Amino acid sequence: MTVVTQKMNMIEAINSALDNMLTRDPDIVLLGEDIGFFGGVFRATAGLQKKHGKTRVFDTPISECGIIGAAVGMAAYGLRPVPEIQFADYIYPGLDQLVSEAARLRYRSANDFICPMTVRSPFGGGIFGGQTHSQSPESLFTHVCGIKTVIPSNPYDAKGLLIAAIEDNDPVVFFEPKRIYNGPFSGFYDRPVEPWSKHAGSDVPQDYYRIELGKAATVREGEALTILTYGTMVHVCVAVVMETGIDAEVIDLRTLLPLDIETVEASVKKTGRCMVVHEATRTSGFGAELAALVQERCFYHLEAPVERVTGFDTPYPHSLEWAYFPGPVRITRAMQKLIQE
Amino acid sequence: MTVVTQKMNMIEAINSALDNMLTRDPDIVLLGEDIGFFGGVFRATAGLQKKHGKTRVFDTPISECGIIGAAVGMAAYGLRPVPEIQFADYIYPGLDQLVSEAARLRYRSANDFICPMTVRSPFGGGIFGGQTHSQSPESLFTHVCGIKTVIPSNPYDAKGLLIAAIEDNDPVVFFEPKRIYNGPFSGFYDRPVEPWSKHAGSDVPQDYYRIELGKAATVREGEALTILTYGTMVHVCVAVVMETGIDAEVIDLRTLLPLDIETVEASVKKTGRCMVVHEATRTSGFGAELAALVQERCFYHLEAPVERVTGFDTPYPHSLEWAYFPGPVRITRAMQKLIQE
Amino acid sequence: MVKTKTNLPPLRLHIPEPKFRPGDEADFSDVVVPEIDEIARPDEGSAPAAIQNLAFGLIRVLDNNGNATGSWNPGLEPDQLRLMLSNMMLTRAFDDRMFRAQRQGKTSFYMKCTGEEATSVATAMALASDDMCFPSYRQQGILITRGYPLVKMMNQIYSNRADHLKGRQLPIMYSAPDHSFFSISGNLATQYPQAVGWAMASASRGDTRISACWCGEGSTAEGDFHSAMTFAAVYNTPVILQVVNNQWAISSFSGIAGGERTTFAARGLGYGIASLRVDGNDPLAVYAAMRWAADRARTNNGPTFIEYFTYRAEGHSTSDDPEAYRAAKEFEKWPLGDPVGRLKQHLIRIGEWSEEQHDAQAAELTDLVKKTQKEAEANGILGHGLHQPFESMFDDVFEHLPWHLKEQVEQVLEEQEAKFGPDWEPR
Amino acid sequence: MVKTKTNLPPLRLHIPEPKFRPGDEADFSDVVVPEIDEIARPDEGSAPAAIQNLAFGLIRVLDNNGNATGSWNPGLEPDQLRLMLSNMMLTRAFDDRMFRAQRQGKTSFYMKCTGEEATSVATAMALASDDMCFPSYRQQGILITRGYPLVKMMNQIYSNRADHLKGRQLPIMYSAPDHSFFSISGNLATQYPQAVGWAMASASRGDTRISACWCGEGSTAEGDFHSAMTFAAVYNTPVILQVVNNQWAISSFSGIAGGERTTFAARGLGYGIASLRVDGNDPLAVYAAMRWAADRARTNNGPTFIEYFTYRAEGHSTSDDPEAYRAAKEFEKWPLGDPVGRLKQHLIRIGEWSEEQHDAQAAELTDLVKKTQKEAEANGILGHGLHQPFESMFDDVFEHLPWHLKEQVEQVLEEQEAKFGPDWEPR
Ligand SMILES: Cc1ncc(C[n+]2csc(CCOP(=O)(O)OP(=O)(O)O)c2C)c(N)n1
Ligand SMILES: Cc1ncc(C[n+]2csc(CCOP(=O)(O)OP(=O)(O)O)c2C)c(N)n1
Ligand SMILES: [Mg+2]
Ligand SMILES: [Mg+2]
Repeated sequence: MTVVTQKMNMIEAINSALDNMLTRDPDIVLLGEDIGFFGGVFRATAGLQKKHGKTRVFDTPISECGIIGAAVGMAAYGLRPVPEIQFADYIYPGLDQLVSEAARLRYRSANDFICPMTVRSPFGGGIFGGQTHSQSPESLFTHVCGIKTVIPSNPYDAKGLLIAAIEDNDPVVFFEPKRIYNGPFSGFYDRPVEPWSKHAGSDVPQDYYRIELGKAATVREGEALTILTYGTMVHVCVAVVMETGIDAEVIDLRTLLPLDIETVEASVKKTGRCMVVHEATRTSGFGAELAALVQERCFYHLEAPVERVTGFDTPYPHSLEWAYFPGPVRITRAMQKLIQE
Repeated sequence: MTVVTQKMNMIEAINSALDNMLTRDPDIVLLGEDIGFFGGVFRATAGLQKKHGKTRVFDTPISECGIIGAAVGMAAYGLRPVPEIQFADYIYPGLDQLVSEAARLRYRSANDFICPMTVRSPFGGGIFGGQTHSQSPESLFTHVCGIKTVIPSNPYDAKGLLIAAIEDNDPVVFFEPKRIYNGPFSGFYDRPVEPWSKHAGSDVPQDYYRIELGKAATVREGEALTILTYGTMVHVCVAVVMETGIDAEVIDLRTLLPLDIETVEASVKKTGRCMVVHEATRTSGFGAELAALVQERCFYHLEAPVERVTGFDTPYPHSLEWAYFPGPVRITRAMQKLIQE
Repeated sequence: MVKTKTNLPPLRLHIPEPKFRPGDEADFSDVVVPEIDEIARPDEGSAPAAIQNLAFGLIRVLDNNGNATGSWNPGLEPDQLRLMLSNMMLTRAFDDRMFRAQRQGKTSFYMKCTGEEATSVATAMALASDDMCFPSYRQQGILITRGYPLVKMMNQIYSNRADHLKGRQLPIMYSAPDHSFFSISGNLATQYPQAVGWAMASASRGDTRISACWCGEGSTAEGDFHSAMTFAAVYNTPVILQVVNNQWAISSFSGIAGGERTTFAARGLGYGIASLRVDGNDPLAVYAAMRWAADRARTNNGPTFIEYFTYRAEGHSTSDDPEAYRAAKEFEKWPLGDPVGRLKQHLIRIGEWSEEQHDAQAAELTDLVKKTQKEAEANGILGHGLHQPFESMFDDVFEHLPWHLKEQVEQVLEEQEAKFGPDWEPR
Repeated sequence: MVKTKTNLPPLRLHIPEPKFRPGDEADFSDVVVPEIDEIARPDEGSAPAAIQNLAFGLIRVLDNNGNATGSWNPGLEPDQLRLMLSNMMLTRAFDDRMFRAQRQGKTSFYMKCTGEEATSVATAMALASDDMCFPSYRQQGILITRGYPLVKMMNQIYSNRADHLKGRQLPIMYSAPDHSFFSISGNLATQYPQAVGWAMASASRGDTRISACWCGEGSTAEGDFHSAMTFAAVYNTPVILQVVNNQWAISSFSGIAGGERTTFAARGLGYGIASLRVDGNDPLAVYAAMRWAADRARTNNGPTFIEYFTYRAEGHSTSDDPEAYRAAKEFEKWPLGDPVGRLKQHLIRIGEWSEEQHDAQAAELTDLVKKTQKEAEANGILGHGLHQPFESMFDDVFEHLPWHLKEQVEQVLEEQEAKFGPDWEPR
């Protein structure tokens, strides 16, 4: 069977995943603020209400608690809701329904009720969104047992992972790095913007396909050190590696929980050095868990401590966005330190 | 000046701190579910409404969002509210007000408005409370910049730290390990319960005193390894150390954020081995941050990977509570592994 | 801008306080009990705006002498009335026994619904058996009415090896999908938006099943309550949202939840939802209100909000001591009586029941509960060994065990072996 | 249990839909505009239950011809009226200019309040200058009315080196404690319980200052709204809770927030809070309602809830394109006109204003804004170098820098040096 692909940016790929799934599975319902007629503030659901009908793709009141709470009830009925939270920064009012309800339902009812729901939400900074349109709260969800956390870094993965997330029988938080919705981002914010079309990840099959959750992708092989990262930072890391010529292995985790520990371990044991890169604030970010795991499991292979390259422990500032962002300078310095030790 | 002390359990010490502070500072207000006439479901505020009046110690509607949101407004007015969240498991409906508002207010207003509020909440398991009366969500708060996280392990510390937290000009989350409200807990749940009166930490001054935030306490000196822990687990670790005779240094962190990194570093550099113990689920628990920090800063002193001894990555089960709890067996095995490596 | 006048009175903060505290003699003579049919039963399709007064009245059917009268009288057959009575009596007998079991150390926790039985038994009888219920923790009467095996309830309470929830949940946090009874949460009011979501799903599928949810008057303050009401109104959802106003939320009287200023039923008016206020201790009124609401929902006339005005006769739970915060014997003074007593009186009045039959039935139900208790205890009680296998703790966190949980299963088994010796075997 | 009848109609899910979409011709002839004084102004001390009808009416003062009539007429002096007009005009001129600045790439974001100026300007004029305001992001009119320096607003919008918020916040997220204006949050409705808490604090201290908060009709769905209403009711708090119903929440019409079933003002009735529905484009009605509410709060008569019925004339923000989801030119069809036009008409009508004066004032205000803009731009615009020192990013996370932030300050300075060379100096 020939697979028909099409150049897509991240938003188009997500839209395509949702469209395919709405077509295949009558149980799928999309709900969220402004996602209906308008198609979402980032256009991820554009055209879907018109095509699949108002009872399958609809606007909600501005209540993240209600959105996720209603979705839990829909899931209990037997549907597969895919709620959108307009910005990850606004997920907190719905957090109780997510962590105390969605994440616990299968466990507390011993499988009587399940919650196959995928919460989509744009996250991350780099768009001058200030502190309430830039947050990366992913690590909070990795601490909550019963939820999977998925973060794609390119259109191909976004579609395949989103389909797998929707088909998963457990709740998934699917964070979409909004900085790269329309093009990959090298982190060199003063250079011209690249479109997705020049990136291999923009060749996206029009039809259904899945990328298994819990599998990382090695986006660049290397010997000098291992970089563990995800989302926007994958592109920044690759760009810095190209720029510096340091022979780093770059691993795009794609799923934070459950983590692809095998790929991580094998790489770090090979290179003996490990760096973790994320945009979220440092303290108790997911980098902490990664550093802890790597030193637990690869201790005798490590030539240097695991380095964390992260956002600072401050809110995401508006005008000093690039000073906050873990960009090329921060990454380069950390790489140099790591290989010198 | 002679300090008059009195034998107090943890609840009495907390009550005494609140009483002292209500007396000293007219800006202090206590609010929460059932804390007024009744004095709180754990009796932490017993007698305080009667003594200090209904407008200073009062019951609230069952709305954690309202409790914390109103407290933010009170703080903006110039008061120092001390809200109680009845169980840490129920803090999530108030999380947005805590992380997006209380924690951000000083920053976003560049010091125009501040939020000197102390959220008290009983946390942790070991009382057959099942999954919604046993959680330890402290690591979530350590990821949120702008909040301090404090956890006492004995009556003396509880009072001194609570007073310092209330006097602090930033929001503090003060988690009280409910398992040890009425007596320290060795983790040997099948042995007779000890009362606080036999513990040195139960000699508590009747009057005002403070224990600076951000300072750990070395509760036992040792050479073989360093144990970093807090709350209930301090007692369990000490009991296991006594039982096994392993010469561990036990550090009670007391403040998780800001962490007393000096004490931690000095100890691990001395012993060369480090173990982190907490009751919270493992993945992305505060142990991850501690392990990451220790390996970053003490890498060349470490003889073995930092060990994490934690609750499992499941909800806190009701009947299998002791199989979940990171008790003596789990701690002993980890210590043995650590010193053998 | 207006200048603040300097001669203004100082502002005052009002802190609500119940009328009676320990040591006081409760006196409820100020509770207004309207005449039966003061507001006659409107058509189920009525516009919410046309029936706002129902939120301020009190729907009643049984008068003080046990006569069923007025337009809300559901006209149930004697058999149905007797079934209703026995379901309520069984609920009470069950509560008494399980409360005692907790006091005997056989489990960690229990919660009674004494005095409030009508709000779960009569409502469950008015619903279809496949309408989905999203209860709080005080609606054990639904399960009993729907014929859920008592022994399964007890196994759950004991967290024993037969507990189908694998000993994971606090006692009374039942889950019974086959009886259209949703898994109970410890977090208050979370079931409210879930019930709305379930009904939205049902409606979007052109199904005919509706949903119903319950919460206490104290829980109405949670944001989830508001989300649920908003969603129910916006999507004209076939859901029945109920508040059991039993006057107390642990130690806080209903004024702390906003009860001083208006009725809880009035909350519904703000959303344009049909809202009823019902004598919660009058089983026939409760039944009638639920039938009205269910018929309304089934015919696409949208949601109904119901307040049951009742009284929590006992402590909040086994962890509670109500004597510490309220006047003794308040329940005896409650002007709306006891639902069991009132239905019994009615049945006797219409010649379909007698004191003797009643006593005999009470004894029979107590026996049944005792017998069932023995059966359940054969499967173990909390903390006495006959629990679920240790590794069951890791099941159902996810559909499939990820690697980190597999490692933790190994670990817990090794620990148990270290603890109980090499001959130890996972049970 | 009742058996579900098998011949029941299938349930239906109702998804609200606005009457007009792009391509349609908007027609608001169904918007009911009651007569002036259909409901006369009651005493400020009235019991909420006695004045429920105010939540369903529409408080108006200015008629179609610009006459101020009826019992709500606040009887303002011409000077006050002219001040009100010029505050609204300045707000509009400011909005136009800053919107354009964003389009010119001088900053990242802007939000106008065109058409809604009365809801902030007239309310601010009716409050005392030290009453505390908890605004949403569309109440720039309060700052302008209270005389907050325009240049400070612009510095904030440009995140430049003179921005007293140190460039940290998204444009328009002002904070002005000296003008009793609370720091604006990006998270909707969070200011609601905070305003209640502030007023509770004021009341508990016997202070005389009250508080007021604003949110959009879309934001009323958040749980914070409900918490705030509950707390305000329970503690009889001196707070004024206001909803600016501008018909749209980004692309969602008011029906998605529950506006199809009842008025937003009705939300207040459920809590037993006095509730007013006001023509939000009638500056005198807005002023009168706020005065009524403020007097009520100041005399310990408790909270008031107010809905301003208005229309969002422009896009949600600079990030929005309203043509994608609503009919073009809806605002021109809005039956309640434009607040600036209506007040102007009134002033002319009473002989206190003229077209010439109006045009001259408009030009003058535009000039003022332009002049101020130059002044602000001298301090820098977003992304053009004249920002705050890098290390300022770490200030105010806490009162004092903890060790980990100190380390990060070092790091950021080293990074900047690595980036800009060794001669680089922190500015
Ligand atoms: C979110 C949350 N907050 C607090 C609690 C603790 N709590 C359990 S029951 C209860 C009182 C509930 O009162 P009400 O809603 O009136 O129900 P009732 O117990 O009277 O049936 C409280 C505060 C909880 N379970 N969940
Ligand atoms: C908690 C939260 N959820 C979502 C958003 C995104 N958002 C910003 S403005 C807005 C619409 C608000 O509409 P409304 O309350 O009517 O105010 P208006 O913009 O009309 O003044 C939304 C959904 C947010 N800022 N905060
Ligand atoms: Mg109650
Ligand atoms: Mg709006």
